[in-house]
Amino acid sequence: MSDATLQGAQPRPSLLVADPRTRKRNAAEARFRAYGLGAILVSMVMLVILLFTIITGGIGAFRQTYLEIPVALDAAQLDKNGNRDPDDLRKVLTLTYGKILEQSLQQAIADKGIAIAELSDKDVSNLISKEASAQLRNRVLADPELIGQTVEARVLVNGRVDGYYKGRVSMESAARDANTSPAQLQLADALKAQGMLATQWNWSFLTSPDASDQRPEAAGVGIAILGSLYMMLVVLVLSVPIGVAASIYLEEFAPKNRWTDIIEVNISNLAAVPSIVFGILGLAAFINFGGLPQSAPIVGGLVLTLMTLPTIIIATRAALKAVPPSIRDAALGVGASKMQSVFHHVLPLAMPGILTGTIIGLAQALGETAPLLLIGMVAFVKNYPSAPPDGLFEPASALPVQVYNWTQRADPAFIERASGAIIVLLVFLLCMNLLAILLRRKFERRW
Amino acid sequence: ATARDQIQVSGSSTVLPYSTIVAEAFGENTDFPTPVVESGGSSAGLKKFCEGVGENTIDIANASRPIKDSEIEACKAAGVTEIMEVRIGYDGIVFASDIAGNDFAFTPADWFNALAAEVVVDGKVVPNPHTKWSDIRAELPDQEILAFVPGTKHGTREVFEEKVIAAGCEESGAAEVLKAEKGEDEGEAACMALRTDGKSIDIDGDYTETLARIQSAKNGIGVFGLSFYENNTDKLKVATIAGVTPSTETIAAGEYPVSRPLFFYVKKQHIGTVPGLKEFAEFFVSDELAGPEGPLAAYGLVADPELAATQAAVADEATLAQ
Amino acid sequence: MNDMRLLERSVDQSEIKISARDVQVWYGEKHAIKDVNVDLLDKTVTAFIGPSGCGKSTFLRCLNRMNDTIDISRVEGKITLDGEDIYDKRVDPVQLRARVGMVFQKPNPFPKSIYDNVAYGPRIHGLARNRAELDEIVEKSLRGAALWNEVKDRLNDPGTGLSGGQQQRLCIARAVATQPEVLLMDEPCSALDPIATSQVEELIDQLRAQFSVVIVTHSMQQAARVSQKTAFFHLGNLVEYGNTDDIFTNPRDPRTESYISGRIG
Amino acid sequence: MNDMRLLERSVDQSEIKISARDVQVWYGEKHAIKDVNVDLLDKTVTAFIGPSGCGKSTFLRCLNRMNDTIDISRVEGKITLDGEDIYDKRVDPVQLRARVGMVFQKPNPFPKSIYDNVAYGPRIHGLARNRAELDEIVEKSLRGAALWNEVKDRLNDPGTGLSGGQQQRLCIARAVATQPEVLLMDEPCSALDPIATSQVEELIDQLRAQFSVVIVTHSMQQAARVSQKTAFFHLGNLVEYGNTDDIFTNPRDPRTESYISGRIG
Amino acid sequence: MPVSWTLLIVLALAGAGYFVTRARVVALAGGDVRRLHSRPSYHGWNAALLTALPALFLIAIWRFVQPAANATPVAILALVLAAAGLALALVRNAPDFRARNAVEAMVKGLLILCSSIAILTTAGIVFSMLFETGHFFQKYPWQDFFFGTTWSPRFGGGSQLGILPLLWGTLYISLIALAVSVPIGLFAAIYMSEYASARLRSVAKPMIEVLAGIPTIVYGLFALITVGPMLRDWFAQPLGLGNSGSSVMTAGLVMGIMLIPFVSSLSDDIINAVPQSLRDGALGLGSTQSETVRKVVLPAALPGIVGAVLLAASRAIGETMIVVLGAGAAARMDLNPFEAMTTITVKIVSQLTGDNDFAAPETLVAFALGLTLFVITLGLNIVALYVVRKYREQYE
Ligand SMILES: Nc1ncnc2c1ncn2[C@@H]1O[C@H](COP(=O)(O)OP(=O)(O)OP(=O)(O)O)[C@@H](O)[C@H]1O
Ligand SMILES: Nc1ncnc2c1ncn2[C@@H]1O[C@H](COP(=O)(O)OP(=O)(O)OP(=O)(O)O)[C@@H](O)[C@H]1O
Ligand SMILES: [Mg+2]
Ligand SMILES: [Mg+2]
Ligand SMILES: O=P([O-])([O-])[O-]
Repeated sequence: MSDATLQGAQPRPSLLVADPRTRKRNAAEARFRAYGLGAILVSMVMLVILLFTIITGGIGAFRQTYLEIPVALDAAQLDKNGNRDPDDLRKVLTLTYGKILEQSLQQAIADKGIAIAELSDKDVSNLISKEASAQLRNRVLADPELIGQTVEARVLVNGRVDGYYKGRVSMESAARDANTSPAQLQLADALKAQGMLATQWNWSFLTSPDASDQRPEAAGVGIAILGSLYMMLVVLVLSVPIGVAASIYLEEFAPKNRWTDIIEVNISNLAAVPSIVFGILGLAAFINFGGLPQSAPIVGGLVLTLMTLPTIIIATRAALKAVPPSIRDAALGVGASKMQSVFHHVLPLAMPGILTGTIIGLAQALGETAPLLLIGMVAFVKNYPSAPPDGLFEPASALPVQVYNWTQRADPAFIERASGAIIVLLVFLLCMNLLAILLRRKFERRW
Repeated sequence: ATARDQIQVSGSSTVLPYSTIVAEAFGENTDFPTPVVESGGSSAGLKKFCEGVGENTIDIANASRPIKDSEIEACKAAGVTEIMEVRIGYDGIVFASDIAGNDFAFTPADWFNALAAEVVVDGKVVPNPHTKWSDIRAELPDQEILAFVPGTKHGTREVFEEKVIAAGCEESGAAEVLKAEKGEDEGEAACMALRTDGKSIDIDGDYTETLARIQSAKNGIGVFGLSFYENNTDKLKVATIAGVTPSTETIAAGEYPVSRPLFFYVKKQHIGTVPGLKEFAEFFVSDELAGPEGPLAAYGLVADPELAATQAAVADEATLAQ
Repeated sequence: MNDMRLLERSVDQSEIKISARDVQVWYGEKHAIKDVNVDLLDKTVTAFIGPSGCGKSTFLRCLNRMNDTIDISRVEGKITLDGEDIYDKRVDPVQLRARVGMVFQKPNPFPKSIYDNVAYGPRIHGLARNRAELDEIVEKSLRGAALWNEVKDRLNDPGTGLSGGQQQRLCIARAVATQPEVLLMDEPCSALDPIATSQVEELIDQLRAQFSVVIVTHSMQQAARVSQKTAFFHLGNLVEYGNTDDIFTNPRDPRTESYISGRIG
Repeated sequence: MNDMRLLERSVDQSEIKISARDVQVWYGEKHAIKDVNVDLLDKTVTAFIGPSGCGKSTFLRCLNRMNDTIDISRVEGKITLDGEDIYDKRVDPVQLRARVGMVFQKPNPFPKSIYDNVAYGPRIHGLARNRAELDEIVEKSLRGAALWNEVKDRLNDPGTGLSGGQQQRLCIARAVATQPEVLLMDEPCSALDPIATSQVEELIDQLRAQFSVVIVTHSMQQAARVSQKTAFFHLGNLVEYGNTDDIFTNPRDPRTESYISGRIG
Repeated sequence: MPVSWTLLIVLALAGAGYFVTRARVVALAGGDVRRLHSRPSYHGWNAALLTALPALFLIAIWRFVQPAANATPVAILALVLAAAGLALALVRNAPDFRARNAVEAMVKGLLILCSSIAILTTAGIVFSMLFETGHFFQKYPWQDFFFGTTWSPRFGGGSQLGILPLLWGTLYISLIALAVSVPIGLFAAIYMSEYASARLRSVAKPMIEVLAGIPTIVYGLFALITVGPMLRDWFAQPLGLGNSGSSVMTAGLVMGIMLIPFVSSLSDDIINAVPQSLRDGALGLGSTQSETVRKVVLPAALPGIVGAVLLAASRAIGETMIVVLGAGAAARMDLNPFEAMTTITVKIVSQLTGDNDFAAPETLVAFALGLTLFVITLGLNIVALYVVRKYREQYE
């Protein structure tokens, strides 16, 4: 080689002073880095904003206002025959219990000497949640001996009054509100001053089932949590192994020909299929053809499995592709079979990608409503499903469904509950992904 | 899997709240399990309903419109031959705007002139030139026209088009001009065509979306169900139509013009196999629930003046004429 | 073309282990190995020499079908191991590779611990009945590859954290631990210092007692030291094959002579 | 400890290019380089020799701060280039590495075409004004690395599809194309045949006219052929540093002597 | 016989087969494991799989096809199959039996089965829509569907159901969403894998992934309540681009945020998997870190990154809630990004859950839309495959 190549060499610049070109490159470097940091910051800020709105909006769902009053269980109304015959007792409807609660509250107001101008009977009867009468009825049916006694009852108050203590309802808005009145709120304040009414931590939000539109205060996510749990069980058990197995076959074993190209394109295309179409498929394949029941977590789980598979497959294949061939060669060279080289060496190295696919796929599956719409899981379900495996075939709701339903309801109290359900959903998601996140950290390495 | 012991209901999202109120009360007051009530739209509900007979098909379809003949045919083809139709009451449709805004007293003609794609000005058909309500009628407030109307997926849209826009078209006399100009069919269609320049906004979501949109665009006027309005009277101000304020009473009395009937359909072949099915249907239309004093009315359902006839029909298990 | 088939004189002593007939290799369009015929003997060290890029690694990889893993490569001709065609459809390449081990040109340790690197082969082939036996195999292999002293205190450190030469010896130990019948070594000493090299050469000499070893090397001295047979490749052709002594003292082909005397590269 | 600071006699002829003072390197707990002091001269070829795993690559990587990329490694001491501390906070390692080029022990061509591999450096440093100039640099560098003839017809093929030795030469060409002032070469000829080796050695000799070259090698002969100075490392220590002739003919340290005569590895 | 009992018996047989064959083959080899072709556990697995797989398949198929039918004959058949499998395994149980190959062949069969689920799903989707699509085209001319520029379904008939405005909206919104998520996601991935400390990375990555788990309704409401009015008041109105509260831009931006983790997390894994030696090579030539990333690391990671972007694009195309609340429901073809538009997916959902007669073209159009979208995305994916093939840089 001639010396010509070397003639470009410049007089030695100092390392401490950057030449213009270096300065330009360093500026580009700094910009690039700043973009990266900016991107992370933007994502974080967005996350914080969204979480902030969710949490401020939903934290109220975990607190609820209760009223404690003595209830006189009037035998004349509850057991006309006086023989405590369970069959007769069952004929007494919740409406009657509602009246009893109203009378008891009127009595309590009179006893405590609470006097409020313009307080109507409707204000008094509406103060107590409609849920309370059902609870009281169940209590009496369980123990008919209570009839005739005066018992202490802890009952929910209606959503507006509850909202008053959470800042959602004010005296001004109450004046315009057909479902409450300033007088009712004053009554609540008076009861609160007497220590009968208090806003407390509300476990029942996590354990009770949904409630109808007239009882936002009683609605909970119990069944939705169970339903989501069941579905996620199905998804986890099916989609991760199937997805990983499919990726392994396609990436490591399948001959590279037009046929596998078709499969490859097909799978990425499945990712682009709107989720509701998976609902159409689920309805056709699992319910109409397969004969599985409506509204059942098993069907939801299967549909969500099909929906998550492409995500997991795409992530897994990309991760498998990224493992350097020399590692496969090394294993084959000592007489490992292809299968062994994949399962012993390639798969562990592809683990982070697989776990990421799982995390993202499950996040998607957990939050999806549209496909559930068609297989009957967007539903009002009041009875708890039993434990798996039978419970998988019984009607249940799901967390995103609960959110979707509640955001559509007329009573604004449901909005708070929807946000509360979103908090539960996110906590659920984090718990579910925690293991994956930890595992991923363990498997991450450079080579 | 074991035999199904709970009733499966599916269909209209308009009927959904009433259905859940009844289902909940049914579960509380009887020994039957609480029925499972799905939403998903009248059409989807009926489609599932007509999928066939058997354990993994639904028992009841809610609908915010009567079942169509073609659907009955499809049902029959799949073996669903005996369908009971139950009308539960009426859904009132109201116009409401932000509580802090102007008062509105509309006539259907106002709505036609505000939202139609083409209106008649000085006897000529022109693309809708109105930008403010006061352009239409001086008594209306000086406020930008901005309406949130149900999207074309909603049955409410059909009612809105027929009972408000088309009625307004007739009332204002525009119908004659349009029909004269475009012919009978075209003219009728033109009567119901809404403008697409952003003054009339379709809402494919539900009423909560409409409410949210009004709260972020305070000069908007939205179309709501009566029950939704009644739950949000602190945020919304309702407009009168032809001087009548909407309420369950005025609608039941036939004074307020914009309403539609609500139904549910029972698969009679399931009575006897699905426990409590008939009891549920009867419970639904009982006076305690669907009557004017019942919880459904309290929630905003316009009670059916002919409820007694419906009760009798349910008791008799009367099916639709084939 | 390059017919180096039977060198009858030597075959009586040690039998043929691998025999290649009319082997051709293509990488896509590129014709990398041209019509090679050669018999590799048992209990013998054969050296492949030749300028860089002449096809030594390629041919080596044919012998245990490692070329199967390169999509674009295509092998023609017939190669037999103990008389059996290794490209026969019924042949299980896995078993073949267990019998014909390989040390690659670029050291490629697994991203696992040093111990696991060496123990991997014995584990999958079930060469050890228990942990103690496995430990023994690992130690023996690492000693053979002259690495034991350097790593005995850090057997659980990752193999990828070793120096270049250490990685190379680790890969030798890994291949030896599987106890193959034929060991293909692609420049196994390229990153080793003279002492380590001589220890590895010693290992090769020991292995020869039982097995057959093929070694690719650029060092004529090394070829002369360790091998009994030498094959000289040039531009994809097997130019000359014979007893190492003959090749180095008395090459028959002018190209071989030029290479040995340092004139063509 | 290993003070090889100023070899006063030679410093008058050529000035000090790189000087290392009390350099220590740890990999986590492992103390890989121990207190090394050395001055590398300009326009000189320095050979690093020593048994495998003694820290040659590690020390080499300190000289252009490539060790920065290994998380667990920690460097102490002071290294200057033309009198400037390269570990100074104000120093831009990028600029440093442009001036102190490197050929790695394991060939690591980019998964790009051969041409793009070589053109990479000139492109990012703006060494060519136009395509023709770039072509020229690429050709010259490849010629210098004795690879041109083999690849001139396949410049657009991926560099990863080359043979081991070809990849090594590609990496040399790539490093040379950037025109660094100091070139660190970690066993650049390990996979090369004698002819290619001698061509690369010739290149190194040419480079010496203007620059300073450090070469790690296991071949004593090569060290003797190309270098003017030799440093002998052992177990992380710089045992001896001096004129190549002196070291090989008259080593002062017994360890050096043992190594040269092939007794320790 | 109940299914669960059959299952248990089959599994017990398989377990027994595993241990028996494993022990027997060792005994046959005289205790010298090396005389075996395959490790003893492979012999065991061979027996276990042979016993369990056919029986389990039978049970699964029968459960799916005929859940209500009488169980006993099938259960007996399953047990017979299991016994036959076990017998076969025992017959073959010899030292030179290639158990590993047999097991691997079975495993490979399972792998193939798993991959064919993707194909089955596709077939299922196509079939479940093809029929209804056919019905739709019987009732509505295909020319008007594919080339119509107006979308206005009506109840009384006379609907115009042109797909073009929906397609336009879909592309427009997805494009904006990708324009947001790809740069942010990619930069975030690069920062996490190349610059960030291990601590920051281990925190930031799962945090960003939470964005993918927030239900879309939250994003939708965020778009409707916060972003929409903001864009309208700060951009659209001052620029004279209309005063719509919902717009393509709103939906696109918000959707973009949701998609960030799809790009960032997957890309981060792939970038992280690029061998360090390549980075060293580039740094050693004096590249800055960003040059190394742009010129060496990213090209090597390209296939994975394209996969991540495609996944994000797929989600964008399939999203409903954000579009409904952010972009509105109006089908419109407009260049102005501050106008309300809508997407194919939204209309699939709304027509499917709407109030039309379920046999009316207004409802059936959902299926035609779904199938068309399927074909369009298929085309896009094919293009992507070829692009990746062309620019892929395979390391090593
Ligand atoms: N990344 C690393 N992590 C941990 N230890 C390392 C790492 N790299 C090298 N070492 C250790 O540091 C010591 C010196 O290694 P180095 O690579 O510098 O040796 P070398 O002299 O270049 O040897 P060779 O001639 O084999 O390449 C060795 O003991 C090696 O095991
Ligand atoms: N994967 C590949 N794709 C395309 N060509 C290749 C590939 N591997 C090797 N070649 C080419 O085939 C020829 C022979 O390569 P091979 O690796 O066998 O050479 P070698 O004799 O081992 O050389 P070295 O001593 O440099 O390792 C070379 O020209 C090389 O460029
Ligand atoms: Mg080679
Ligand atoms: Mg080294
Ligand atoms: O859900 P709907 O059918 O009542 O619109």
